[in-house]
Amino acid sequence: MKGSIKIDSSQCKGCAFCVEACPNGVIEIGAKRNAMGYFYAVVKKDGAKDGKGCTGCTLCAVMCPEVAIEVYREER
Amino acid sequence: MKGSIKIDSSQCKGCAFCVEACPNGVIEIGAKRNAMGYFYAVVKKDGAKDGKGCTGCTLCAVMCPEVAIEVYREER
Amino acid sequence: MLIKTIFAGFGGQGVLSMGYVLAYAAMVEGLQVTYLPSYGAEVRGGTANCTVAISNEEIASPIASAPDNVVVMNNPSLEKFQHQILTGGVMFINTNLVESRPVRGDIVLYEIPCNDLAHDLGSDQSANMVMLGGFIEKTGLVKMESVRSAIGDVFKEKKKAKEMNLKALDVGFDYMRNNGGKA
Amino acid sequence: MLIKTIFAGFGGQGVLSMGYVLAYAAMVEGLQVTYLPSYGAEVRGGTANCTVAISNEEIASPIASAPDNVVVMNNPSLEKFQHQILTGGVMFINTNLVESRPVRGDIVLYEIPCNDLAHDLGSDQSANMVMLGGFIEKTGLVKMESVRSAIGDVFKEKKKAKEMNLKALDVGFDYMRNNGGKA
Amino acid sequence: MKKVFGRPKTLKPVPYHYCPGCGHSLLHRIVAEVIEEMGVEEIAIGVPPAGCAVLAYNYFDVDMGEAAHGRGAALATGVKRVLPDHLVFTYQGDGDIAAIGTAETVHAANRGERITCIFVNNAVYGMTGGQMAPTTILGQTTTTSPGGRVGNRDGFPLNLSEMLAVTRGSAYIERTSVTSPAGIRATKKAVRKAFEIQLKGLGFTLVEVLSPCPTNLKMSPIEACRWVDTEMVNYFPLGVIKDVTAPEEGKNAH
Amino acid sequence: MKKVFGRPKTLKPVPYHYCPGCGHSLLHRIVAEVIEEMGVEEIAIGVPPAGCAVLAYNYFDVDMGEAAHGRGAALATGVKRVLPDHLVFTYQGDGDIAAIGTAETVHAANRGERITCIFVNNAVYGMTGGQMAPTTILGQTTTTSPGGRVGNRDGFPLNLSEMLAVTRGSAYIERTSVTSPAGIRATKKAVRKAFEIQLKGLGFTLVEVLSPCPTNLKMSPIEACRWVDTEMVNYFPLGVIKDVTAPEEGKNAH
Amino acid sequence: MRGSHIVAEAALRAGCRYYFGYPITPQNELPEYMSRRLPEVGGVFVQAESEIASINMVIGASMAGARVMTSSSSPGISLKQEGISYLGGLELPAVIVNMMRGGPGLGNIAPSQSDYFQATRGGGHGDYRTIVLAPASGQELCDLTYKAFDLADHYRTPVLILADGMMGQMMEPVRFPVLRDVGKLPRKPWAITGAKGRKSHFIRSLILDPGQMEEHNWKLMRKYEQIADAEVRFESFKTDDADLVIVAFGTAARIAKAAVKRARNEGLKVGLFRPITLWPFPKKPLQEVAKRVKHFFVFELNAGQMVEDVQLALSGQSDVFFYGRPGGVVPNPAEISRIVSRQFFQKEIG
Amino acid sequence: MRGSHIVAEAALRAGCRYYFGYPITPQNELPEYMSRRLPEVGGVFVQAESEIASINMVIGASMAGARVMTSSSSPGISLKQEGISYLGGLELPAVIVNMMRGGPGLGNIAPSQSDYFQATRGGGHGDYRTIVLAPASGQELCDLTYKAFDLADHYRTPVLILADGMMGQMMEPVRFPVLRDVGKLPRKPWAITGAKGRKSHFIRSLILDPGQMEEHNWKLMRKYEQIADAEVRFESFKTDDADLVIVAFGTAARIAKAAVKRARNEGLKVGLFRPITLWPFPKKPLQEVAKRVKHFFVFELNAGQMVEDVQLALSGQSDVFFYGRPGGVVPNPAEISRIVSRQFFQKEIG
Ligand SMILES: Cc1ncc(C[n+]2csc(CCOP(=O)(O)OP(=O)(O)O)c2C)c(N)n1
Ligand SMILES: Cc1ncc(C[n+]2csc(CCOP(=O)(O)OP(=O)(O)O)c2C)c(N)n1
Ligand code: SF4
Ligand code: SF4
Ligand code: SF4
Ligand code: SF4
Repeated sequence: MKGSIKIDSSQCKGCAFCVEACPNGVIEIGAKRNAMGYFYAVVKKDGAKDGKGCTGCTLCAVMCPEVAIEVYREER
Repeated sequence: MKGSIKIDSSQCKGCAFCVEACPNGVIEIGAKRNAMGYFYAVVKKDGAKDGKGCTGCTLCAVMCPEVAIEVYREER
Repeated sequence: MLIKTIFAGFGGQGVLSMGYVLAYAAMVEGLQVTYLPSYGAEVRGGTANCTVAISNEEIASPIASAPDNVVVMNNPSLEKFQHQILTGGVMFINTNLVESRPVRGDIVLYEIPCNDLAHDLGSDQSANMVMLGGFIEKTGLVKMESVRSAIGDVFKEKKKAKEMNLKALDVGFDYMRNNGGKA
Repeated sequence: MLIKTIFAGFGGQGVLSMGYVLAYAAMVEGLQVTYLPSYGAEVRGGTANCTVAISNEEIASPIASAPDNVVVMNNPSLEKFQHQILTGGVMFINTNLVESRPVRGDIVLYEIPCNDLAHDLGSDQSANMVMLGGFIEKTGLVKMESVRSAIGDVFKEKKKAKEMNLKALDVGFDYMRNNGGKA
Repeated sequence: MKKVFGRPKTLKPVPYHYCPGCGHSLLHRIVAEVIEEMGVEEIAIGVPPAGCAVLAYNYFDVDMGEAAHGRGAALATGVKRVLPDHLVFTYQGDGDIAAIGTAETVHAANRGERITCIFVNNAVYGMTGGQMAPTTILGQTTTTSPGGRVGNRDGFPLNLSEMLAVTRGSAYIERTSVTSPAGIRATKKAVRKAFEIQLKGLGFTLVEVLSPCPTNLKMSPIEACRWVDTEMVNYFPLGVIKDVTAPEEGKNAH
Repeated sequence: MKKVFGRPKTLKPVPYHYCPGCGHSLLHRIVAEVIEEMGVEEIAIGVPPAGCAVLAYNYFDVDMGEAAHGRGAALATGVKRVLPDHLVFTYQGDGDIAAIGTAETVHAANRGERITCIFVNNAVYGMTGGQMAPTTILGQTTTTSPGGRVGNRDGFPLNLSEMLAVTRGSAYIERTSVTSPAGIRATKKAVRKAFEIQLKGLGFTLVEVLSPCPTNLKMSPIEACRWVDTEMVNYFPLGVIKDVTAPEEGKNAH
Repeated sequence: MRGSHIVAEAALRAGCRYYFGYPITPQNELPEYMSRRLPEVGGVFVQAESEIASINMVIGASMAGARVMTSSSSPGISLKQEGISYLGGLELPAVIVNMMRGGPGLGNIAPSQSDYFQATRGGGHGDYRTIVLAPASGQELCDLTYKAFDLADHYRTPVLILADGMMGQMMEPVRFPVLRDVGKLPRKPWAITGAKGRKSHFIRSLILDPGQMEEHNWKLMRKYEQIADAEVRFESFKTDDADLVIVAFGTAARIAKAAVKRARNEGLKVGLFRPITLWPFPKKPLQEVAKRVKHFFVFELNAGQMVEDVQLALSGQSDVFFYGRPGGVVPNPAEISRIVSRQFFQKEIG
Repeated sequence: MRGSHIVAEAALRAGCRYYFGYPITPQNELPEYMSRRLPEVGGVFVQAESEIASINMVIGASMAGARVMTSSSSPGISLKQEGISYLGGLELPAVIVNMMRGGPGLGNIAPSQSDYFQATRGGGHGDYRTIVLAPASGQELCDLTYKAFDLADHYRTPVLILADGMMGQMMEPVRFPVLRDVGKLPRKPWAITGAKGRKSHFIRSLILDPGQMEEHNWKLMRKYEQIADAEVRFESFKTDDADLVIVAFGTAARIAKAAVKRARNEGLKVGLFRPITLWPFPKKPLQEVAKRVKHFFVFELNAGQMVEDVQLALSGQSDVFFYGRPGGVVPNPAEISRIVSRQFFQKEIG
């Protein structure tokens, strides 16, 4: 399955729950701060380590306290 | 065993707990009121029905809310 | 006219209903009336009393520090109220339970053996209404008719009690009329 | 002389200890001083700030509605305090986190990249002391010696933090001295 | 003949103000007897409630300090923290301890406060004239449950003792009654045990005593006792509810 | 691509004031999702506490009425008695519900009040800056237990949910956590079940949610979650504590 | 009907359908009456676990738009202070009855007026006020209770009925006003009743921003000024030609009135000024009286509380004498008229 | 040291070894300090489950003879009102700190003075008073707290320290008084400590007989009069030659003092009268000032509370202007001096 996520960087507080939750290692905490002063989460540039990428499993969004992640999945 | 009780009629409130508690039927509620207006407990004139009389078992006193009964027992 | 009466006795003697019925009767007659029970089960086992004030104009204070009439149903009440009653005031005594008599000579005394009379009626609890009957006979504060209708209303849901109370009322009234009751 | 300074930033940036150390240093010098932190964890996630007033006579109000100096460690603080500062007042800006600049032209501006300097020191948390060093250099409000002894006292039970903070203080002081820091 | 039963010395020679057949009267004597038998008159400090027992200080011949309604356990905490070697007990009715005083009691228990609560459960508010109590049983008529108590409208009978047993600080909790000589003996034993556990410093102790209130039940004293024995116990079963000194399996009976 | 996860409509599009990684944030979303999925936005009335969630009314897009500290269950009782067909829930922290609000909560449960309490247990007073809570675990350092909590001095961790299960009016009580996707799923299920039982009129319902407070635990958000999972659960075991709709043996799990 | 029952029945007729309370003497007859009557009219009676729970249930019911009431006596009212401050801050209508008893502490259950300060100055925290009504007869207990619900709803503010055990226990004949149709009471669009057909809203007293908090407080103050202008009530009895005026409220005023009559019989020109609203205090009407009268005699069943409001109103213009009986002793009219005569004599009045 | 810590440390030095409290902003630093320090000196800190539990623990500890303290902020103090009335009625010493915040209701945590009425008029039921001390500096926080314990013990009465969040948070250098030897504090024979070597006794506030209750109340009143005579404290700053005097306490007085200096710089003869005891209010000293000064300006961080005491003291003799900021806004000295100037101009003072 193929999916994708949108992280609203202005809402993210950098808790890293999504980083931990993602089974495919798609997300990381970036090096930039947002207006609130937090280093926010971003989708890794180089994709996940095993190359599988986002499957749209929603686990990151389920764990995101800030409701900062929207998840999209390819329709079948 | 032989015993005897002293009922302080001025303290008695006529609850009849002692009457019920006495295994030998020694006590009854009398026909006179005390200063507080209660019909108070007295030792039956004619003794208990089976003639056994007070054994000093203390059950009446144990049940007397007003601590109005003193119990004496023959020393052996 | 402003007449204040205190009814006093033990908790269970029905002194509060005595006063209540009187107050109710006065209301039936369209008089101004206040009824003030001693309140507070906050402390148990004490005496109970109530004050009824009857007047044809606005009543300032429902409290009677110097009552016109006092009805005493037990000894402690006699002790408590004999010094408060107005000179020339009237005291009613339940002779079955009150042994002593007031020391004051300036008050009128009526006696009535309420408990015996009620016992004879077969209703020990009606001693209070026996007293009320006697009280009405001597004070004429309200009409017997008004008291009867008051009892009818107050006990309307307890038919048996109503009947008994009406009977006891008459018994007391008659006793007082026939025996004078004067001490 | 009465100088009021506001230190402002995010909750975790150590703005309160910056002010506290300054206040402590002033006390060391025997000056009158008040220190008033914004308080109330009642609401989370906001900004924090504190006000330090230093004077040689009794201080009336510990609140600064028109501060002489403002130290801003983040953007929201800049927005909030740029309109309060006195004409001719001095603003210190942490350039690492504050992108915008005040619109007012009547204030003096000093800039210092606290986070970078602290990072280079290997102690990200000491950005606040870097700033304080720079602040002292430019304002000369108290002597460096006093600040050092204040840090010594305040962190006396946390030896490592103490060392780091002392170092950071010097780094900030030197940076300001060498680079002028003027915007 | 020898006197084998009389008034304990720690009960002042003063007539009670309680109604005929009231459980408070019995329980006062029991507590006084235990204090005397343990010889702790000089270190005992009692905390009377607002409730029919509000005048308890007139009867117990030990130091006493009156609490506001429901706050016995908090007040006793204050006393005990200052005088840790003393025997501190509260004496509280069901309204006092289980309604307005719920929080204070729960948290004293949870702190393992070394005090003893004597909890007189008579299923009704006595002092104020017979209103519904938290322990009023279902269907019971009171002046504020005129048609009989209905659980999911008025609240169910509350088992405070069982709730307190859940707290980690409670050491000993037992429920007894004073409606028979056997009940009185059990009550006395329980009070003594609670006091001993308190003095050993093992935690919070409480004895709940089912107690007749003939006046507000509108029954004769003996009928009131039978009502306790047959009706109340269905909701409030007698026995040890928690005992940290018991062998493992008996520690928490519920 | 289809959107498979987004903000629930009953959660206003407003950024939270909560700290990074705070359990309140997660739980708000969960409750909002349940309200939306059940389609009860129009009959839902929420009661926020004094606590970090004091501003909850800024986030939930349903009618809300703020309670004084600890009085959520009493306030909700007032609302529910006037609007018996509405869905009434409180949202309360551990200090709010299990310290100052103990009595109100216990008695709402005992009345079988048809409300739902969402009880956020983060083992600490968040809003006021990290003081000891009734649920602080033994040895845990807080600003008012600087040397770590000692049970028989400061009180033990209080199992409010287990206590409430003792009341006859409670219908459903479950303890979950929001520290993992599984915990979040369980929480959502529990909240939904509680709401359903409330609307069926079966009695008092409560969901206790173990929740990280990274700020006052002085841990990273992820560390805080692990602490909840490994330390807190020793005192507050997860699972259904009471469920009157369960088959006989499961009714009262404790 | 006794006073407590009068209050209860009047509340019912005013459309009150919710009562939350906790027993305390001397007002138990009120909840007892409610427990019987409310279910008959489709209302709800809840005996709460405490006074604190009651007042918070009241807050909830009021938020939900209902006419709601609680009652207690002095110590219980102290416990409600936080809640009353909330009602004030939240601008919620509610009627609270205090049948005062002797204090401080547990005190006793005799009639007293020693909660005047608490009632009129706000025993709770913050700048708020409650309308305080002080009935002095059975009929007034009825009428003021009935009115209280309208006032509460109209101004969105808590209203306190301040009476005492004597008022609560005393039986006097009363004519009751008509039963209000609950369905026809004015709507409360601000209530929280579920966001159906409208946007969701909330009710809260937390206002973090000091500027906004201040605005809210001034808004409250403006409302209180409005009330002070419009809702002052008092009785003036024989003050027109009086040389001395007794100021008293509630039970004390009843006694004072009889004392006035006695004094008049003795030829002393005495009058009575009886505040019916204690807050707002009838300041201007009293000042009017003071234009003619130079001697005032404040009589209270406490150690001196309302006397401050009298002094504030008269601000040194007239001479104010205070006589109080704190603790539950209710003096008789003779005692008061005796003291009045003494005043006449000592001050060479008249 | 910040204000809350100063209070805590001063209490400790005064011999306070027992603290019972419940968290609330803005005074949490006080219990936090106590939780650390008390065990070090053999004392006991208990975080209670509520404000109500705390105040009742305080009652218990006080009954047992200890020096004991609790602290809270506005809503929490409202919850303590029943207990404070008990302390008053029971004649028990205790020290209670109120770091006021904005109200009513939940309000906010900004500095406020809106609990003046509650503090000085008794927010609880019955005729009782508490001594109320209003510090305006770090040093005074220290000295008045220290003194409070002596006053409480001496008069057997609760003493309230009335400050606000600003005072509690603010750090100022302080010189602390000596540590009292707890063993050498005056004995309390009335305490309940176990009937060892003496007859048992009890402490209670229930007094069923109205006559006795009245006697008790008059006894309390006599004590209060004694306190009013002996314990009045105030600061008079530049009032000698003033044309206008600002009356303010606590935080407001600090600001007012700066305003006075500003006004003096402008040549306006302004002074400051600062009550330090709010109850007993320094009535006579203020009357003394009023012999020379005809214009008074009352400044409070509330909607107008102490102003009543000022009016009562001046009883119409002088002109009283009120300026208030309720809700937590703390104005700066410039604002106050501006209003003072306006007064001078409008009233053609000086
Ligand atoms: C704050 C407060 N609320 C209410 C009361 C009135 N009050 C006194 S005792 C009592 C309840 C008595 O019932 P319980 O505790 O069961 O004791 P009992 O009289 O039955 O022994 C109440 C409600 C009070 N004194 N103080
Ligand atoms: C009567 C009263 N007492 C105290 C407070 C202060 N207070 C606000 S929230 C809170 C406790 C917060 O802790 P918790 O309930 O656990 O919620 P959290 O903030 O952790 O979510 C306290 C003590 C208050 N607002 N009102
Ligand atoms: S879970 Fe949400 S808030 Fe946390 S890091 Fe990821 S996107 Fe940011
Ligand atoms: S038990 Fe005591 S009070 Fe009761 S009847 Fe017997 S002697 Fe009297
Ligand atoms: S009312 Fe009940 S509890 Fe109170 S004294 Fe009488 S019998 Fe005992
Ligand atoms: S303090 Fe704790 S509970 Fe409060 S918002 Fe922050 S993380 Fe959440």
